[in-house]
Order: sequence, then structure tokens, then C-alpha cells
Amino acid sequence: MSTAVALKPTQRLTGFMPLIALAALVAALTIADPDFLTQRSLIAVARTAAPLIVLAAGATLVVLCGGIDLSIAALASLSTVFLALWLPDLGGLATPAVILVAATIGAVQGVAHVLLRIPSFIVTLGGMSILSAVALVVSGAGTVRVVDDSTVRWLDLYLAGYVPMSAAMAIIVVALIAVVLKVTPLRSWISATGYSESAARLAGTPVDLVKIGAFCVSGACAGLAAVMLVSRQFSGGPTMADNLLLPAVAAIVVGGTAITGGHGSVWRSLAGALVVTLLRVGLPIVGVPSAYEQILYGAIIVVAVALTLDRSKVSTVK
Amino acid sequence: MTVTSEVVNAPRRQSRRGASFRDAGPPVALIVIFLIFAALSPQFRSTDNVQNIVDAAAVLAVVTCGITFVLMMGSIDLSAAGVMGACALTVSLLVANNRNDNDFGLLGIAVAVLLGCAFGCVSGLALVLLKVPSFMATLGMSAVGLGVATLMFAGVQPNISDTMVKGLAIERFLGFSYLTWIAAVCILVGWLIQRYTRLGRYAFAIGGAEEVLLLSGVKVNPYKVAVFALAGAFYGLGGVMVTSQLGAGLVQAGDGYDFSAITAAVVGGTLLTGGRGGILHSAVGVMLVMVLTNGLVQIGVSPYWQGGVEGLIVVAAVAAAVIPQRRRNQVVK
Amino acid sequence: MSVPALEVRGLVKHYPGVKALDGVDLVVQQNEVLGLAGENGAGKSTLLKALVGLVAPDAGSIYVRGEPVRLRSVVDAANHGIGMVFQEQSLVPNLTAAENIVLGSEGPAVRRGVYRWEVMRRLAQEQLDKIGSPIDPLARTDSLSFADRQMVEIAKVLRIEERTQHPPVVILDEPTSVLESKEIDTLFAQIRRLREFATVIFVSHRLDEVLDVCDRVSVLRGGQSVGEVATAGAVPRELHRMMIGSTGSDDHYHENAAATVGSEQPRLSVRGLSGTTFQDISFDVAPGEIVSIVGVHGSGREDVCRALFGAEPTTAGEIRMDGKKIDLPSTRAACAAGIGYVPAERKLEGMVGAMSVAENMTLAKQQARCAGPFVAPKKQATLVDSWIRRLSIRTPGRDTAIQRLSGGNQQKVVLARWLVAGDIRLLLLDHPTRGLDIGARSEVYRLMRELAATGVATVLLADSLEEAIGMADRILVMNDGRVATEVACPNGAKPSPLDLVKEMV
Amino acid sequence: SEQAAGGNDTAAGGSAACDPSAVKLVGQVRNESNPYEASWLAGGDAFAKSVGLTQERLTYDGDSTKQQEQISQILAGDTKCLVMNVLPNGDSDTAPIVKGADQAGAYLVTQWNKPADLKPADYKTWLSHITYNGVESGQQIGDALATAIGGSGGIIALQGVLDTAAAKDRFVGLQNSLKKNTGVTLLDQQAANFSRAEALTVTKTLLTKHGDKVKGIWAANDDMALGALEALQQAGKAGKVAVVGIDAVPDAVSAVKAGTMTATVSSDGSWQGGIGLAIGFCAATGKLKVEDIAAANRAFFAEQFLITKDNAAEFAAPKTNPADFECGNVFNRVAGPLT
Ligand SMILES: Nc1ncnc2c1ncn2[C@@H]1O[C@H](COP(=O)(O)OP(=O)(O)OP(=O)(O)O)[C@@H](O)[C@H]1O
Ligand SMILES: Nc1ncnc2c1ncn2[C@@H]1O[C@H](COP(=O)(O)OP(=O)(O)OP(=O)(O)O)[C@@H](O)[C@H]1O
Ligand SMILES: [Mg+2]
Ligand SMILES: [Mg+2]
Repeated sequence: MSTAVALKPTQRLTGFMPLIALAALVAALTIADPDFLTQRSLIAVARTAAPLIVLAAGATLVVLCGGIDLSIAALASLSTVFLALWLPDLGGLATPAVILVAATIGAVQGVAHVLLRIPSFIVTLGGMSILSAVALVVSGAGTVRVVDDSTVRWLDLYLAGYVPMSAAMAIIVVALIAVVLKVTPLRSWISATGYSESAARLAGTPVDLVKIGAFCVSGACAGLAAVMLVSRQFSGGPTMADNLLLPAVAAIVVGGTAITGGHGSVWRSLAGALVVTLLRVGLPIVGVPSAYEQILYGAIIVVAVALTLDRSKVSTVK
Repeated sequence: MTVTSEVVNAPRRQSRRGASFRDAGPPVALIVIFLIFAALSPQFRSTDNVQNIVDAAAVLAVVTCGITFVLMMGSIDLSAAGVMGACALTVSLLVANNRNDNDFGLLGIAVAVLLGCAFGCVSGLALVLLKVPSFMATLGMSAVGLGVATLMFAGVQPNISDTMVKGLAIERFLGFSYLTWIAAVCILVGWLIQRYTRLGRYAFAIGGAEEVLLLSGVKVNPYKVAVFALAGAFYGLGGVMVTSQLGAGLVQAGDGYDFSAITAAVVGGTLLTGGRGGILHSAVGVMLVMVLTNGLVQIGVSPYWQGGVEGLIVVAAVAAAVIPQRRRNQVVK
Repeated sequence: MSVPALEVRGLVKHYPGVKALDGVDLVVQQNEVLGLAGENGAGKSTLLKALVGLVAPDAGSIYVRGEPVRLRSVVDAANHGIGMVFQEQSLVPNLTAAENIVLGSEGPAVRRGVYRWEVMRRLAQEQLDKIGSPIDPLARTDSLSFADRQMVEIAKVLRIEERTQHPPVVILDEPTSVLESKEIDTLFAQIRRLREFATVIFVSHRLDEVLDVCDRVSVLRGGQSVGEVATAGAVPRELHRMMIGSTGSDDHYHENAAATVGSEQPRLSVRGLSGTTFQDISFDVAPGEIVSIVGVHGSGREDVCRALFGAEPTTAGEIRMDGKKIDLPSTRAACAAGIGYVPAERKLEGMVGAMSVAENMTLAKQQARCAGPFVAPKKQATLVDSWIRRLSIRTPGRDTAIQRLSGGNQQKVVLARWLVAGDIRLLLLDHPTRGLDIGARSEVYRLMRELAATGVATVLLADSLEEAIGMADRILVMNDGRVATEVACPNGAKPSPLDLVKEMV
Repeated sequence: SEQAAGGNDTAAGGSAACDPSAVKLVGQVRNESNPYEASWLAGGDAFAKSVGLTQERLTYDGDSTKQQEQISQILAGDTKCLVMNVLPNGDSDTAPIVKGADQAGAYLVTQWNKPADLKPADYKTWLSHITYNGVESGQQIGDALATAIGGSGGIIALQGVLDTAAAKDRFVGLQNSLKKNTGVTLLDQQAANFSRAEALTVTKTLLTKHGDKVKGIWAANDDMALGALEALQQAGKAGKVAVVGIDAVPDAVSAVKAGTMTATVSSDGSWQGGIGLAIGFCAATGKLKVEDIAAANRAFFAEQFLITKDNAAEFAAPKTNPADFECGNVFNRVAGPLT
């Protein structure tokens, strides 16, 4: 039964919940360690969060369509390898080339999902292993150093001396996706696909294309995240971004996007990514011991999701 | 009354055919893959190796038993890694070991399994009380489990000297290690639960149509929690088994089991959306995954490529298995 | 006179933006079949849900056999002997029929959490025997036909008998909307049998049915009781007048407005179309023509319809629109070719429940609300509002989630989806009036006529044979996946239902 | 400017010596859940205590990005008297850590992983890079294994995480050893990712694949060697196959002592945890001038020993000598410059 709830003020609040959670977390960390709330510290968080934001923003589209993309991190790793390998020859063109290739790989997975009718969870889980293997082989199972990083260094610089370029870039990507969704019928198509794929299809929605498109954007975002990582690490590595998978998914869900599809937004993922980043770096920095850090991370993330999820939009929580 | 008989018969004939096809996919895939490896490698088809595959499958089978119930409900469980770590440390600190003077034997195992159960319970409660999607609730619980395990680890590896626990991995009965028999019992118990208990059937029903259960006045929340608790108990047992195999309590005891178990269950034909599949499906899935891992090593695929080839074959196997169910307007998430 | 089985006084229920119940009064006597009639959104389902503890009323009281009660849950209601068959089927598809029947009240079938399948089968069999259904209790529910599932639902609701010493109250919310006439007859036989030992509340939008099976009809309008009619001697018109407050048109099917069928090139021409459940289907539909396809469950007519919309694969045959051969690899292609489809399963396939009325209405024809590639909010608002008005859709606003609307209004939104762009050439309507009240249905018929008049070809899978005959210019009878015969159906020379039934089986 | 927001600090570089009590000591390793790294952090704690400070313990779960994130967060704080003793997750992680620390003027000692062309000598506050000679240790245990199986027969190799220098160097060592011991054949090699559990399964499979041809198992670290030992026990081959590893974790040393394992190579976690902080502390407090550090000591191999049954008792309870951490002695264990 759908539960009907009046649009009480508390309800409107759920839209801002990710931001409230973020603010609460910053406050808590500041209380734990007053040195934490410095401009430099927050700038560092923003810079740190940039690749995660981009990864999460892309994957959000897949989640909105009702699927999941578990390959983003492996794809980002592979992209760092490609970028590092291509920079010497392609120079400035390497960045668009890598993003293009990543987008293509994402689209291929989307096509496999749509045509073979395999759940996206499985396609992208398989994709994850395959991409990791390719990355290992292509890189010769080692780090590929970037000697001349002049064409990607801009991402590691600071706008006006303060705003990390990568963070600005991440926000631009989020804004771009959000605006495109807002002003075109895409938003309707994606939501319909996510809420009820069969109804969407019988209303003539290009469900397959929408899904493939979502995977494609997700791939492109993984590529861009890879560029950010390379600009930060001065190298590419076959497992470089692998550990960003669960944080990225966590960011999406903490933002309040329904993992079952339909409801959510990329803005929410932006807030979610900041929350997750704060938890990842903030807890150890303010001196929480490693074991307790994990326990706290687990507990806080569950509570954060409990706060941010708009239950009037999601009938059954599975 | 030709009309009624027509009405009754026509659809039934159809769906039976569908059902038999549907369940045949994974076993057929298993046989095909087995035969291919057997043809490619003589060592692969040796009795020793088949025993080895079955033995190696034991832990994954137990973990998959647990996760199957969760998947049947349409939920997902990523807490295996953390829960197994915590339970592995618990059992290794409770049976005879090099860190303390405990020697609780079987009781230690029971406590570890109960701890797993408790973890599952908390995940379930987070799901039903806080309405946190299971994906996140269990991911969080996994982190908590790892943290608890690290606390118990405290810098010194607990090595177990309990002969009973170590013996589980070493002693054999009819050619298979005790752990394998434990796994077999788990599968049997799991199957009985799935088929003959309210818990199992309701888990299945929740995946089929949760809202209908509510309309029928069934309180589903206790069952959901119970399913997660049951799954947690299986993970706990899995942690004990890993400890027995490794002779030590490792925080990383459960590394990778979360995704492998889900893969195994799905490859076996359990739907991530819930409502279909079961323990026997999962058992087939586990064997499929283990045959693959073992076979790739046996035929000498480069370690660099193994993960990739495995991923490719899993995708192909699932694709092949869904061919009989393919419809135009089918929903695949 | 004995105490009423059930009595409702001044029940009130608010939903955001609507007053679903506005002080309803209702009295149900023991061993009576009470009909409940009212327009879509009149509050029937809400009232009934309040009676089984699913909706907590804001005010008012419920008396069971004279005792005031507060019903908190389905179990609570069942303990008072009240059970309901819901408007949407509510069985767990992947359980056996037996489990569904005993669900929530397993009793001896489950001992300490352990199933005793044999006992369960026996219990279920007893229930099925009560209604004389030949279903195998251990069959999986999703392998049963729609009609059988409805029987399972009734068998299930009769389980409440075991919970109380008193005669049960059985509530049936639009049980017939998904049934065929044969099955409806079976159901009515069951209801008459039920009446021997139970009290029944029956809801249907088919007023003739209501008058046929009920002893008394209570009419709701806008969440209030507006009157009662004893069915003996009553006619549908009278009921209808009470429901909407004025007399409906005599010409229910708007036959006077029937379009002149273009005789030139056929709009749709199907030749030798075959798929998994149908073979060698050939027929034409001219512009402005309405062609009904009739057949029993399993005749494959639904799949033909879906195949014409690209939602079902075909193995052979060709489809031409206005003489041009078209390929339908996807629903999108069908959409682009000017074909529209209204699926029968509205909740699952027709609408996206969580999305707004406006979004649902413009889902298929995005261009209608866009300027270039961009959504134009103003344009969308005007467009949607005009269609809400034109089809008198009852909704708090265009941004309300469609799942909050009553069934009939939802259906209107789904229909409007194909009309907003005005480029529709062929409409495939699968049970378009399922669950619609008589007024709304009449509206849909009028709409169909209007569209036909503008040259739109229509393929209709009607809700009833009467509807099929009333609306169609020509009828295609399907039997076992093939076209059995084609019957012309012009105004004034309509075939009789009996003739058609002969061909159908 | 294009300087990082955090970078406009005066690069300390020993310009003003810090007050010993103002020094902030940071030790960063992968996790606290394995014995080697736990002993590293304990060693760091012990050193910190000896100078009246505490060590800030950071762990990053073997997650490269998390390591970078923590480092940049640390460097965004007060970096004036910051000393970091870091275990980079992989070669690729070293460069950004070094560049960040250099910009912020934090004293840095790295261990284990570093790309060959990145040299401490090119930086002001990157004091030293310490590692063990993986080629040498891989070869040493390879030779020990060859001797143990009598100079001829088949062995299998368990590799570490394939994209780490340690795994690769050690394997190169094995290959060198194989060139020398021509009677020994490498039957198979698989990656078990430095993990005990993975080593267990891989070994079991390889044992059935090659059967009795397997006379010895070469593992790139002790955890995997211990996993292999369990596999042997489960296959009923305990004692029949020689096993060697690297790292000298306590369990492995006792196994060597008990004779179930043939050899391992010492790498002293608690010394590593202390020495990095010690070098940094000496530099920060001005007792050690960066310019004075000999070129050979800016990147060096630390002493390591082959542990066999004969000398296992000495290593059973590794003792760190506090004297090793005195500013004059910090380079006592240098075995040679990085090649
Ligand atoms: N869960 C809900 N949330 C919000 N509004 C609701 C909800 N359920 C019903 N309503 C509103 O209450 C009113 C009465 O709905 P109800 O379903 O009772 O009508 P009905 O008479 O059963 O109509 P139908 O014949 O179409 O089934 C409608 O306007 C509907 O939009
Ligand atoms: N893809 C499929 N595979 C196998 N059987 C199918 C498939 N699709 C439909 N069927 C079966 O084919 C038969 C035809 O179904 P269909 O729904 O088209 O009948 P119908 O005549 O439209 O019934 P109704 O009167 O309810 O509209 C049914 O028995 C159905 O169960
Ligand atoms: Mg209703
Ligand atoms: Mg039908």
C-alpha cells in the first residue's frame, strides 16, 4: 500500500537532508578536533572529494534507471593506465581520448545489459573483473609513471588560489548533468525507466537507449575521474581507483537516491560524496583509532541514509 | 464445459514449459563448463581435483546459503566480509589459541555463529526500523564487523591450537574434508528451511509480493530481521570454517566472499529482484564458480587474465541461462 | 429485525488534497448482498479498506453486529469476521495456491514455524471445495489463469470463517473487472452461495451486474452516501442518475457518433502475422474504423495487440500502415509510426505510479510539451490542464503523483498520453475501460468515437462482449491463436453475443 | 599563483629547528589487522614514547586513494614540525606524497615502494627511502628452497600483488635463483596477493594439478607461506614439501624453528616503524642536517637476514635496540644504497 503522507514541513526538509547531514558531520568533526575547521582543511576535502563526486554523479544516472554500475572504479583504474600510457604521444588529446574510450566501454556494458538481458549488477561485476585484467595486462602489472604531466596538471591547480580546479570541474560536471536532465525529457525517461521499466517501455520510452546512455555517461565520468586521479598522482595504475567503488555507491545512497531507481538526483550524490569523503579522511585525521574508525564509518553511514532517504517516494525498502 | 477447461489448461501448459527451461540453464552451464575443462586438462578431471574443487567450495557454499535467503527476499547483503572477519577472530580467541588461555571448543564455535547472527539481526533491524536499504545497511555492518575484528586482533595473530577446530579442515570422511560435510549439511538445512518453514517460504513470498503479505495481515518485519539473522549465522559459520582452514583468526577471513557469494547465487539462477531461486540453485552456482576458478588454473590461464576470463564466463553463463526467459518487454534491472 | 452485520456512521477520511470519505453512512444486513456503486474516486475502495483495517478513518465509527469496533489491521478485521478481495489482485505469485489461501492464518498447517504441506493442502482444498473450484492447491499461483486466481482470492477470503463463530462478511472490490463473462457467471454463482452463510459487499462499475447479483445497492458520491436502491425492479439508469446526479445519455456507446469508415486504403493491414501464441493473423483496419478482437483467455488476442505495438516478437508476417510496410523492432518504433497502446494492467504497465499526472500524460509524446529539445514548462502546464479538463480527470493537480488518483482517473491519464500530440493514427486499446465507472466509460467511448471521426483506426480488446459489439464496426473472433472468423458489426445490424460465443470456443 | 593553498608556507627544510615537544609524528600503514603492520605501528609508538611524544596512527586499508586523501588532509593542517613515516601503498603512490610533503615542508621517510626514478636526493624534506632488497631476499629463499629439496625437483611460486615492486623484485630474485639451480624447475606460478586465504586455495589447486611433482613452495611473503602450509596439511603432505617465505612474521619464525618451514627473510616491522620517525625527528629538531645525510643513506636497503632453523631462535622475539634510534645511529642498518 502506498502510504500517503501530507506534505508537512518535515517532508520538504528531506530534500535538504543530505546537506544537513553534511553540516552535522562537519560540526561533529570540528568538535572532535577544533583544528579541523580551517579553510585549508576544507579545501583539501573538496580537492580530495572531486574524483569521488564525478564517479558518483555518473553512476547516479545508472542507479536512477534502476540499475547499478559496479565497474566504475575498475574502469577509472584502467583509464588512469590508458591516460598515463597515451600522454607522451597524444599530449593534450589524451584526456578527451581517455574519456571517449571510457564512455565507449560504459556503453558496451550498457548494450550487453540491454541486449543480453543480464542484470546490470552481473554485467558490471563481470565488467569489473575484465577491466581489471585488461588494466593489469596493459600496464604490465605496474605503475605507469607520467613524466610530463603538463597537459593534465591544470586539474591539480587552484582557481583564484583557493578553489581546487578538480573540485570546480566536478561541480561543473554535476551541474551539467543536472541541467540537461532538468530541461530535457531525459529526466522523465530516466525516472520512468527507474520506477517502472515496463510501463515506460509501453509508453514508447526508448528504455534501452536511455539505459545505454546512462552507462555511457557513467563510463565517461569514470574516465574524467581517472584524469583527476592522474593529475593528482602523477601516474596511472591498474588498481588505482579500485577502492572507490563502495564509497561511490555509498555516496549515491547517502545522498538519498533510491537504490531501486527512479527517485534521486546528482546533486544529492554531490552532497553524499562530500559526506563519505569527510568520513574517510576526517575520522582518522581527528584521531579516531583505525578499528573504531571503521565501526564509526559503518554506523554513521547507516544513520545518514536513514536521514536522507525520502520514504514517501520509495514505497518498499528492500 | 469446454470453456472452463480451456481457461484452466492453456496457461498452465505454458508456464510449466517455461519453468523447466528456466531451471535447467545453470546446471547445463555447469556441465558444459566442466566438460570443456575436462577435455582441456587431464589433471582437471582427476578424482583428486574434483575432491579439491568440492572441498574448496565448502566455505563459499555456506556463505551463499546465507545470502540466498536475503536475495530471495529481494534484498542484498554485503556484510559477509565484515561478519566473517569478526566471527573468525571471535572463534580463534575462544578456542585453544596462542593469545589467551581460553579453550571453549564447540562452545566457542557456537558463540561465533551467534555473533554472526547478532550482526545479521542488526542489519535487519536497520532495514526494517530505520528503513535503510539493505545494500547500505549491510555495507555499513560490514565496516562495523571489520572494525570489531580489528579490535579483537589487537596486533597479534591469534593462531589456534584446538585440534578439533583445525581437524575440521584436515580430517576426511569418505574422501571429503569435514568442512565439506558441514557445507553439505548447511545446504540440506537451508533447503529444509526454504521448503518447510514459514521463515523460508515467507522470505520467498516477500521477494514475490511483499505488499500482498501486508494485505494478508502478515507482519513481514520480524521475518525480514530473521532472514538477515539467519544469513549472519551462516556467515559466522563461514568465518569459523575459514579459521579452521587457515589455522588462525584473520580480520580478512571474509575478503571477497560477499561478491563471490552473490555471483554464485545469481549464476545459479536466483534473481536479484527476489522471488525466485533457492538453495539448490545456489549450490549449483557455487559449483559453477569453483569449477571456473579451479579450471582456469588447471588449464594454465595466466594469472593476469584469470579474473577477466572468469568475469567473462560468468556473464556468458548468466546470459545463456536467461535465454529461455527472454521476452520483449521483460524488466531487467 | 436482526442486528445489521455491519454498520458505518459518519466515516471521514482525508488525503492530501482530497476528502476521500466525507461522512459516509452504511448499513449492511446479515446474509445480504449489498452493492456499492459510485463514480471513480467516489470513495468506495477507501470505505472498504476502512472496513478491513487498512485505512484508519479520521472520524466516524464502525459497528460489527452492533458492537463498536476499531479495526487496526487486516488480522483485526479477520478476527471480526471481515475479509476482502482487493481491487487489484493480491496473491503472492510465486507461492502455491494453498499457501495463498491460508496466508496469514495458517493455523494447523504450520506448527511452530514448520510447514505441514499435507495439512495445508487439505485446508486449502476445503476452501476451494466451498466454492467448487477444481484448482490444484499445490499449483504455483502464477501458473493459474486470471479467473482461477480470482477463485483463489475468494477461497482465501473465506478463511475468515474459521476465525469467528459469526457469519463472515466478504467484501469484493471490483472482482469482475478482470473476468470474462463465463467466469463472471461462475463468480455470481459463488456469491449466491455465499449469501447462504455470509454477508457480501460487492462493488462493480457494471451496473447491470450490480443489479443482477445484489439485494440492495448503496450509492456513494464524493465520499458521501447519497442513497439506496432495492434492486428488485431497478434499472441501471436510475442508479446512474444517483451516482452522477443527472441522467446519462441513453446512447451509451455513442453509436450515433460512429464515424463513417473510410473505404480507401486501410490504415492498418496485417498479413500472416505469427508469434509464439498466435499464427497467421490477417486483418485490415480502415481509418476511422473500430475493430474489436474477441476471444477467451488464452486466445492470443492480447499478444497480437502487443505485437502490433512492437512489444512482442513476431516470427512471420508483415504489417502495413497506410500501405507502407513497417518494422516494429521496439515500442519506440511503433510510437513513431503513430501507434498508441493502452495496456490492460494499468498499475504495472500502464502508468508510472510515482510520477506526476503531467509526466505520465506526456511520457509518450514528449514533443508535445517541448520547444525544440527542451521541456517548456508553460506549454506543458497548458497542455496537461486542458486534457485534465477535457477528460474531466479528478486530480488535486497536474503535479500529483498518479498513484494517488482513483483507478478510473488513472486510466484517463493513460489514454490522454496518446492524444496530447494529436498525431495518433492507430490506437490499440486493451481493456481500456477496465475499472472505469459508467460515466467515465461513456466518456472513453465518446472519445473513441471522436478519434475515429478524425480518422484514427482503433483495435479494441473490449471488457465485455457487449462493449465489443457496441463499439465495433467489425469484430474479429480469435480462437486458439488464430482468427476464427470476422463479423461485420454495422450500426443497426449488430450481431448477437451468442453468435460470437459460438465462434470463440 | 599555481601554488596549492597549503603550499605558501615557508618550506621548512630545517630553516628553524623545532622544539622537540612541538614535533608531530605520523605513522601511516595499510591497516592494523596484520601482524607485520601492527608491529610497525607499535614500533612507531615505542619510539614516540621514548622522546615523550605520541604517534598519530593512520591506516588506509590498502586503498591508494584513501592514503592520498589522508596525506593531503594531514598536509592541510599545521606542517611546520610534521614528521611522517609512510608506507606508500604502491609505487605510484609515492610521487604525490613526496610532492605534497615537499611543498608543505613536512619531513618524510618512505619505505618499501618507490619508483626508481624518484629520488629523495632531489627533495629537501624527503629525508630517506628505506626498503629491503627484494631481489636478494627472493633469491636467498629460492636458494634455501633449492637446497632443501636437494637441488632438483619441481617447485611452485606464489606471487604477491602483481603490481607492487616487492612482488616483482622478489620474483626476479626467484628467477635468478632458478638460473643458478638448474635442477629446480618452476612448475607453476600464481598470484595469491600476499593473502593467506588465497594462498591456501591456490596451493590446493596447484597441488592437485601437479601432484607429487611439487617438492617445494616459494611464497613471496610469509602470510602466503603460512597459507601454503595449511594447504599442505589439509592435503596430507605436511612435512613432505618445503616452504619458504619472506618477512619473518612471528608465526613464520616459529614455523621455521619447528622445522615445518624451511626459511624466511627478516624484515623488521617494529624497527621500520621506529626508524622512519627517528630520522624525521632528528631532522626536525635540527640534530641531523639534511645536507649532512650521505647520498647513500637517502635511499637504502636495510640489513636483512636469512632465517633458517639454525638461527631462528635469535629472531623468535625480535628486540629493537633503542640505541638504533639515536640520531647518530639511525643509519646503522644500512646494507647498501638502492640500486
Ligand atoms: N493512498 C491515497 N493517497 C491519496 N489519495 C488517495 C489515496 N487513496 C485514495 N485516494 C483518493 O481518495 C479518493 C477515493 O478513492 P477510492 O479509491 O476510494 O475511489 P473508488 O470509489 O474506489 O474509485 P474506483 O472506482 O476508481 O476504484 C480518490 O479521489 C483518490 O484519489
Ligand atoms: N511469451 C509467452 N510465452 C508463453 N506463453 C505465453 C506468452 N505470452 C502469453 N502466453 C500465454 O499465451 C496465452 C495467450 O494470452 P493472452 O493474454 O494473449 O490471451 P487473451 O486472449 O488476450 O486474454 P484476455 O481475454 O484476458 O485478454 C495465455 O495462455 C498466456 O499465458
Ligand atoms: Mg476502487
Ligand atoms: Mg488478456
